[in-house]
Amino acid sequence: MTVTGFFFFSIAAVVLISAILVVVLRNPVHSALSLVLTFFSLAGLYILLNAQFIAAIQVIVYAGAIMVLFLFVIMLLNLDKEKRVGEKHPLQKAFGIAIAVFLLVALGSIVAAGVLYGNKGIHTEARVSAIGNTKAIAGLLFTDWVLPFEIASILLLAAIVGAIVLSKKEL
Amino acid sequence: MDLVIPKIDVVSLGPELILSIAAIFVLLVSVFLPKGRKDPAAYLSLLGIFFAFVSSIFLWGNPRYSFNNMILVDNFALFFNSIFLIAAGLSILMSVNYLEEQEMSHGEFYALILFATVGMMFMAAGSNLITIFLGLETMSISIYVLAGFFRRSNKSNESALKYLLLGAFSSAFLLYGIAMMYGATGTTDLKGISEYLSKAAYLKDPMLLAGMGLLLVGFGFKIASVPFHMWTPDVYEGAPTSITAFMSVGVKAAAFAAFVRVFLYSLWNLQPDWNHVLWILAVLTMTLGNVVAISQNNIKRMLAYSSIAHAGYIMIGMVASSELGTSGILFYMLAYAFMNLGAFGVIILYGRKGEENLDINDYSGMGFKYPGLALLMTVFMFSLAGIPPTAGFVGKFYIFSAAIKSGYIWLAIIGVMNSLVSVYYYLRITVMMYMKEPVKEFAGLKWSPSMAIALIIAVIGTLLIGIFPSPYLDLARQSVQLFM
Amino acid sequence: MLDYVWLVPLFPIIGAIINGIFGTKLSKKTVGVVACGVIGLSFLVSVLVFFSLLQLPPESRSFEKIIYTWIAAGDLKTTVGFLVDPLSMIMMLTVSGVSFLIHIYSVGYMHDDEGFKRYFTYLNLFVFSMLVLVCANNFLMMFVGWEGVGLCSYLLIGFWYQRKEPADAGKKAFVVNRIGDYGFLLAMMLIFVTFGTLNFKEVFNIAHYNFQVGSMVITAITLLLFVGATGKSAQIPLYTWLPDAMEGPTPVSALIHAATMVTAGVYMVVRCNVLFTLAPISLTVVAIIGVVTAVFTASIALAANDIKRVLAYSTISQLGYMFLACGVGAFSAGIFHLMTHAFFKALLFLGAGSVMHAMAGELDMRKMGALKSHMPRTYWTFLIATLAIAGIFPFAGFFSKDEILWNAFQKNTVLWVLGAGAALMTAFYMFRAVFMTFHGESRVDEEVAKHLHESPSVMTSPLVVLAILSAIGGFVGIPIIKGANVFHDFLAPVTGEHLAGSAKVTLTNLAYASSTAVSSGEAVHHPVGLEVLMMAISLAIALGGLGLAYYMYIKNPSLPKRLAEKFKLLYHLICNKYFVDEIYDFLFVNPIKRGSEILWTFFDVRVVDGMVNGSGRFVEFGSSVLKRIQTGYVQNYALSILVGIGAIIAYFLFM
Amino acid sequence: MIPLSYYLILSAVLFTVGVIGVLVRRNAIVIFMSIELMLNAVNLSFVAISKHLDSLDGQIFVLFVMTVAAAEVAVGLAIIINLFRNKETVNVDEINIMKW
Repeated sequence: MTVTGFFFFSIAAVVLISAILVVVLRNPVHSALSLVLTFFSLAGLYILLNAQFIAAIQVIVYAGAIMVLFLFVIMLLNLDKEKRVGEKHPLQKAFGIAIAVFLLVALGSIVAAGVLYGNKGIHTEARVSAIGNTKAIAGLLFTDWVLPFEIASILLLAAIVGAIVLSKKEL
Repeated sequence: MDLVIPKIDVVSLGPELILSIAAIFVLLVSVFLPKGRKDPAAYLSLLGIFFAFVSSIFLWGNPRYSFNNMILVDNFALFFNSIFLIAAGLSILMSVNYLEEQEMSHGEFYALILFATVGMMFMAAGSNLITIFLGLETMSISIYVLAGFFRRSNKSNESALKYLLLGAFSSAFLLYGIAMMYGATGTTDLKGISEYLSKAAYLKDPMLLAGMGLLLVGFGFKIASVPFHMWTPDVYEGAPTSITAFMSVGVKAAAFAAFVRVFLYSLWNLQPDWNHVLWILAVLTMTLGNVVAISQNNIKRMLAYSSIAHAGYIMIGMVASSELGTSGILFYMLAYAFMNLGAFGVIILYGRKGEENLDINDYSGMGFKYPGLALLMTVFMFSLAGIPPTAGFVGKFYIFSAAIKSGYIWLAIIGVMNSLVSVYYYLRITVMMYMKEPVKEFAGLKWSPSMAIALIIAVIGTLLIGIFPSPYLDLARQSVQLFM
Repeated sequence: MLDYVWLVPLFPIIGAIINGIFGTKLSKKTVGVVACGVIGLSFLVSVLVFFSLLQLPPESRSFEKIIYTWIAAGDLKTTVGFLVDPLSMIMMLTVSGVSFLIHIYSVGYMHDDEGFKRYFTYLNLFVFSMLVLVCANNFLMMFVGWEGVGLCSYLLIGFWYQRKEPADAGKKAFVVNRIGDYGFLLAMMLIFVTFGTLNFKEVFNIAHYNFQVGSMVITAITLLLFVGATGKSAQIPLYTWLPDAMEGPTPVSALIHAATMVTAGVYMVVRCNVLFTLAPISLTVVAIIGVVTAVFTASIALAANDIKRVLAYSTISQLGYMFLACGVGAFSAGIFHLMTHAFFKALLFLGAGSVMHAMAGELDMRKMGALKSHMPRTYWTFLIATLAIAGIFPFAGFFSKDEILWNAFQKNTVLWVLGAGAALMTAFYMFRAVFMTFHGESRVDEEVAKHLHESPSVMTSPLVVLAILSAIGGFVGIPIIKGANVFHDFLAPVTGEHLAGSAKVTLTNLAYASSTAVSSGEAVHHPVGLEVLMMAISLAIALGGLGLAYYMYIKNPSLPKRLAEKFKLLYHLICNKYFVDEIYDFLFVNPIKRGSEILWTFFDVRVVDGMVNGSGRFVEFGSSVLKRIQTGYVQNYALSILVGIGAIIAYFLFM
Repeated sequence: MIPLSYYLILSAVLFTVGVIGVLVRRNAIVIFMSIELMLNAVNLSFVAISKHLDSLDGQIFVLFVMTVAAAEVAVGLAIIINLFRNKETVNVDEINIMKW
């Protein structure tokens, strides 16, 4: 096993285990913390994939901002553990997991081939590393993708307004 | 590295820019307005909508790609723009008094409607899956907030939460679909995908097909197609009524715009594959919507199921996969905008804070007490049911003819059967209004100028499109010439 | 004047708008004047249009007035336009004329009803829709009228919505008519696909030149159209709504459920005669359904005691006759009967309404009797109508019914036998109604008897006019004598039948001529003597029915007594009286009564009603089950989405 | 060099874990976190595909997805807080006044 192989499998294991813990743990705070771990380890995978910029904002935005928000809300609401009693729809769980597993098998078999028929782009690894990952992304973002970038700004504005409208005590 | 800034064609973004600026203005201005009297914000929004409409008209007939093929401003997008603007404008007009009545008059409400409209416009004009996705999210996030805008109402909260959770859930699938599409074709550009597919030797790539399936799910959720429709009744029932109106028309139209553009243009080469699925979904959607609507007692919920059924009819136009069918979708959406907004307008006007009058039985005897309002409601119900000479009839006729023309006779037969079933519950309202004694006292209507204008526009639209449909059909046909 | 044909439907809608919007501010008198006035104007315009049409030579009596293009979808173009030809002309005159009379009558009849204004709004709206239906120049416009009349009928049946029965009856009419409409819509779609147009003239031209007799698609189209016709015209199996529809005000029954709307199906079949003649199978179906309905419902009418129900079943039966005429290719005879039927059936209903008016709403004939002296005008007009419907020479019904039977006879003897049987029953039950209502001993409640009175003249004068029409209306279609069958000749360009006595073949006639070359060839050359004989037979049948009714309902009450006395003197066998009675009951009354009761209770109530209500209940049940899926739990909804995704992915991967 | 399929399978598994979380957990916030898990799974696919197609577009999408996720979280948590203020619960089983 190569060094990258070792890193991949160990990080993948952490990703999976922490992701499963998010779903399994009954205390929401624990779930949130596991989710933070998942995000961190995903950032590791991004580095393995030569996506340093993405890895960085994964840590900053996801693990940093978004998860803090989650934790903050959980603390604010002072939530207890989920109660185990009073299963209202027992079939839901069994049936849901069955279909999810079916979906996993289906999607897994699709991607397992690992062949992409799509057209290759121009940003080969050599070229990107020559420019630098962040600079290359920035270049694209402010030329070809400038419009989506602007739409994202409207989206954020709407979200800010919305969040304030909903959570402010008195408007 | 050289930065080559692509051609920035600000003019092509005219409507979106105007609306965004108007939204920001509304936010700023409403800060300075006295509490509870925020209607100037509404009129400012209407002004923005008006100018956006004008700029849409100026862009008509001159299709252009801009921003490195991120958007395509063609007649198709502009036709949908006008539907969104009608929906937004009428919803705002209906909201002014409604919000004051509910003590919820805030400028942000109107700003969010405008933001949502901007998102819809990007969905209709987007020629890249990412643009469409971002437009969809802009729209959805604004709508999540608007659905929960009545913060103290449990129903409104619940509606927002359900919409948010399911919307985010389905967005994840849509996104997964985009990822697979990207993997399978190497691009997210609609034109690029289409070019790839027309050259590709191997169209049975499972990743491509799965990606397409997941895109179908994402759009199917927004148009409320069975089995992705479950959110619709609950969210429609709980949301503020004017937002329900806006959602049922705007969101549906935007989702259809993107759906049509992606599937009928970009994925045209896979048409034989998706067509069968869509056929089945259309039948399920129509039938379930109509059948369940029969046993509803809450009028908003009934109209929610009816909107599911209408999504089914419109999907027939997609299955037909022809110019006639596609222009039928556009025309139907336009007709649906007027009649459905009108119906919700009547519902708003007939309610009161603390006495919403949403039960169908509350409508009994309305024909005697408020003949004018009852007449309006009758027109809208007839149109929704597809009874001539209203807009709904022409729309249905057009779509069913398109299906037959393309050889989907059975689909048309099922559609006709469904529309016959639907008459039952639409007419139930009319029967209540004219053939039942009133069951309870009602304090009286509070007509306001803005509501009156909204209802008059809606009823004129419904009748005009029904009686003189030709100009609108022409517009719809001109809008789809890019396709096929 | 032909250019102004659009005025004909315009006036009634103006009336409806005035009364609908300003009705609450107007006095009853003004409402009545407006409502009657607009229909009168409409009738006047129809008459003027009629005379302008007559000025044209017979071959070119077909005029299209296009107002504007309504729906243009690809190569489909549908106009809002009117077609004036002999067929639509006759319908226009009949509809506006009879409507006018019934409007006048209604002013008297509905005078004390608080829904007076609402009533006239609906009624004007109905006339508008009906005129659109008959004047339309394409299927879509016709469908607009078709839906419109259905809607008004529904509104008017449920007019007295405070009571439960009318509301239920309205609902039933609505549901049943939907089934028929479904057929019409499908036919329309098929026509559009096949011909690429919905314009009558274009469709018929293409059909005539490009399609063979017996073509599958034409057969399908015509059968679907006929499904539509059975719904609207209350034929088996969709007839059950009509008897229930009698819950509406009586003038409505007269106008909508006897004279005009229910004949829309017949009109539609005749309008599409070019298509029907290309489809012999459909024609056979039409004929069989028509004659079976005629016999079946006539037998039900034998035992009914509610005077409006007798008339309702009789209407269905007469409509069956009209379809029989269409089915044997005698389209003009069908329309002829439609017209005369409009006169005498409207008259019968209005007469019944007049009786009800006098009897404080009583409908049961067993509680009537001997009303003749109390209401002479009603009696005499009712009698004339009865003579007409029974087919007694020289009243209108004789000519039209005879023409149908004669045509049926030429086509198939079995059809004739059944038709004649129905004629016998018709004569019987109609005279039974007359005798039970106006003759014999009075069985009227004492309380009611005090107030017996003739109706006011605003009600009786329409009766008189209709009576005159019922008496002499038949003379426009005198058979045998060359050139005297004016009606037939007038319609010939549309129906494609031979002008009486001439070998002139019109364009649309070709297909018909080729399909029925043998029979129509015979028709021309049949000896006149046979036709006269047949006329005599049908007259005899009618008189037979009359006599039987007379025997049973006038003579019978005294007959047993006298017989008994005779038998006592000769054989002292009192019991023989019972014996006679029993045989009489056993052989005659009971089988008919039982039979028709069984038919009514079993077939009508269980099977047909059961099907209609059952399907409604099935949908409602399904609805209440399906809505339970919507549990309110957001995770169930997510699961539903996931199920959909799983199915779609599976489909794409494994198909 | 790790094959593409490893990443994609990992992504599919992660996505499924998220789906299961949405279906079985009852705390609205945890459901929401599961949805974030799904989005992250998609991001992983994007980045992996992007690398194998020699195109940076995939990474840019990830950027947008993160923006959207952040916006959704902000609004979503606001809605949940609001709901909690009214009903004192974030358990989705208790949030079903509207049904049928």
